[in-house]
Amino acid sequence: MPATTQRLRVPARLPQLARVREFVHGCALRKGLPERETFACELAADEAFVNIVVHAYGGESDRPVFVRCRGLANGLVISFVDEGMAWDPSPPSAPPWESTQAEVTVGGLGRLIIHRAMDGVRFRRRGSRNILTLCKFRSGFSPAE
Amino acid sequence: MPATTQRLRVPARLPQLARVREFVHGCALRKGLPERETFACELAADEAFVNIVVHAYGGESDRPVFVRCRGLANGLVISFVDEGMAWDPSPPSAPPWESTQAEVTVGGLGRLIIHRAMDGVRFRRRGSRNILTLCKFRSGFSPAE
Amino acid sequence: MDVKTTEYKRVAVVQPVGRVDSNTSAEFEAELRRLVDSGHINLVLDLSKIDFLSSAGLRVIVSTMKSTRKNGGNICVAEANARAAEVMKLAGLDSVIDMHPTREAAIASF
Amino acid sequence: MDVKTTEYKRVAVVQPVGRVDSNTSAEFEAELRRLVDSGHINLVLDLSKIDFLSSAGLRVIVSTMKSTRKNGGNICVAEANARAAEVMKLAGLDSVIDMHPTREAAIASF
Ligand SMILES: Nc1ncnc2c1ncn2[C@@H]1O[C@H](COP(=O)(O)OP(=O)(O)O)[C@@H](O)[C@H]1O
Ligand SMILES: Nc1ncnc2c1ncn2[C@@H]1O[C@H](COP(=O)(O)OP(=O)(O)O)[C@@H](O)[C@H]1O
Repeated sequence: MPATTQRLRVPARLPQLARVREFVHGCALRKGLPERETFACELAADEAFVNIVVHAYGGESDRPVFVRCRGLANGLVISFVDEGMAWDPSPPSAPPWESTQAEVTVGGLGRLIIHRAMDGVRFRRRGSRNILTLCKFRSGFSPAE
Repeated sequence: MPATTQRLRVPARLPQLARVREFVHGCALRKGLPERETFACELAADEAFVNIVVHAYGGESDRPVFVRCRGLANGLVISFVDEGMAWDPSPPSAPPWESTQAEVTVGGLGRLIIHRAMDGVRFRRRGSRNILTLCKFRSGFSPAE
Repeated sequence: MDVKTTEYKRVAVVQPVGRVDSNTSAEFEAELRRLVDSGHINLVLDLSKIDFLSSAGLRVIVSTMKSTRKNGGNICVAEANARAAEVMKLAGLDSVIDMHPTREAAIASF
Repeated sequence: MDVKTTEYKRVAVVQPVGRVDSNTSAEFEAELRRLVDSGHINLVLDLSKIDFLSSAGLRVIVSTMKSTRKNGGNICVAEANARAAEVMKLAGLDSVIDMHPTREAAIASF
């Protein structure tokens, strides 16, 4: 099937968040994802971008974040590429407030949301780059491995 | 000026209340009274009718209550006539809850409302009949003595 | 007349809909008494849907006010429409019972 | 993002309007901190006008929840729209913070 691909390159700055979300929003809508799945993609993209700025680049800078959306027959693949330090996108096993620790902390919340909002999350380090690939399928479909 | 007069006769029963109010409502509207003055007339008519049933006739019965509405150039005169015992329509000087008495009572409330809602209230005993005359002027006009 | 009640743990909101007059005030009174008897000490009267309110309704309100205050609570009014506000004012009850612009302001006042 | 606050004597209702994300959560946090610092121990978050809510907003909510509880009060949510409810649920926060269908139910819960 012919895959439509859209690309965006933005500097690693938080004011770019709205632009990243709007890009993903447009791609998801064009792919025909319903409102709820579209919102899930925006949410995961927001969290991913913030993690890249904060964890991969260690703070705001003009270094690049590449976003690519590729339509699948039944969903959307969103990938984020950055040139920063490797970061750990694996989720905590439970929300921090369900932790048995006396002091409830809030670390890991973004990663938890990414994993729960999306149907598939894959992180790779290739050379000096981080590649985070997220996919979301239309309701009723599950990821074709 | 030609005075339009409308009449209603109803038995002294509380379920007639809505009919009495509607009659007065219609007369006030036809006379061109604004919403607020019209409501004041309905309110006073309600309290007057209840007082006639309860105080003049000592309870519900099929005895008659006559209501008459007469248009004035700048307002409406509503009269209630009944064949019951004389009753005192004079108002308490203040609402019962503004009383200095330890135990707040609620007697006299209907009469207080009649006097405050209307611009003029007149009570007469003629033979075996009570005649209560209420008048309401359009905002901005005061009673022509 | 119909009475719509919303019971929360710490307060109940009572909304009489239609005409509260000498014919219907007994129903209104019964519902308020039920709430007081079931342990509600704080009541909000939502008077936004009142088509008519006479002294018969005010007597019920005043007697309920006394019950709630005796129990350590209170009653207040929310969203009184023009007619209800006019009657409350004519009778001077607006100086005895707090009148709030919204249900939430009334609930938050306890 | 804009924050509309209604302060009552016993509770304050905070309504963030628009997007609460990493760019704007500081404003949201400042308003909640102002309320806590001015003595409000009970807060209602009206999430009906949220266009976007990310973990940055949730962190503010959780930290405010801890402050209010430490002061003997609490925080709860009212009228969460679909997006806000989805994020609260994804994060599991809906099992930690009470979610009420209306502002008045939220206010009445304290
Ligand atoms: N938004 C983008 N803009 C430019 N290049 C991108 C973008 N996203 C990904 N790439 C490039 O594509 C490569 C592979 O990315 P990935 O999303 O994993 O796709 P693939 O499925 O081809 O592995 C990355 O190394 C990166 O150089
Ligand atoms: N609704 C009515 N139906 C029939 N007769 C009425 C009605 N209202 C008043 N009347 C009669 O008119 C007489 C005078 O009533 P009132 O209202 O005082 O008018 P007036 O200005 O003529 O004195 C009463 O004694 C009564 O018999």
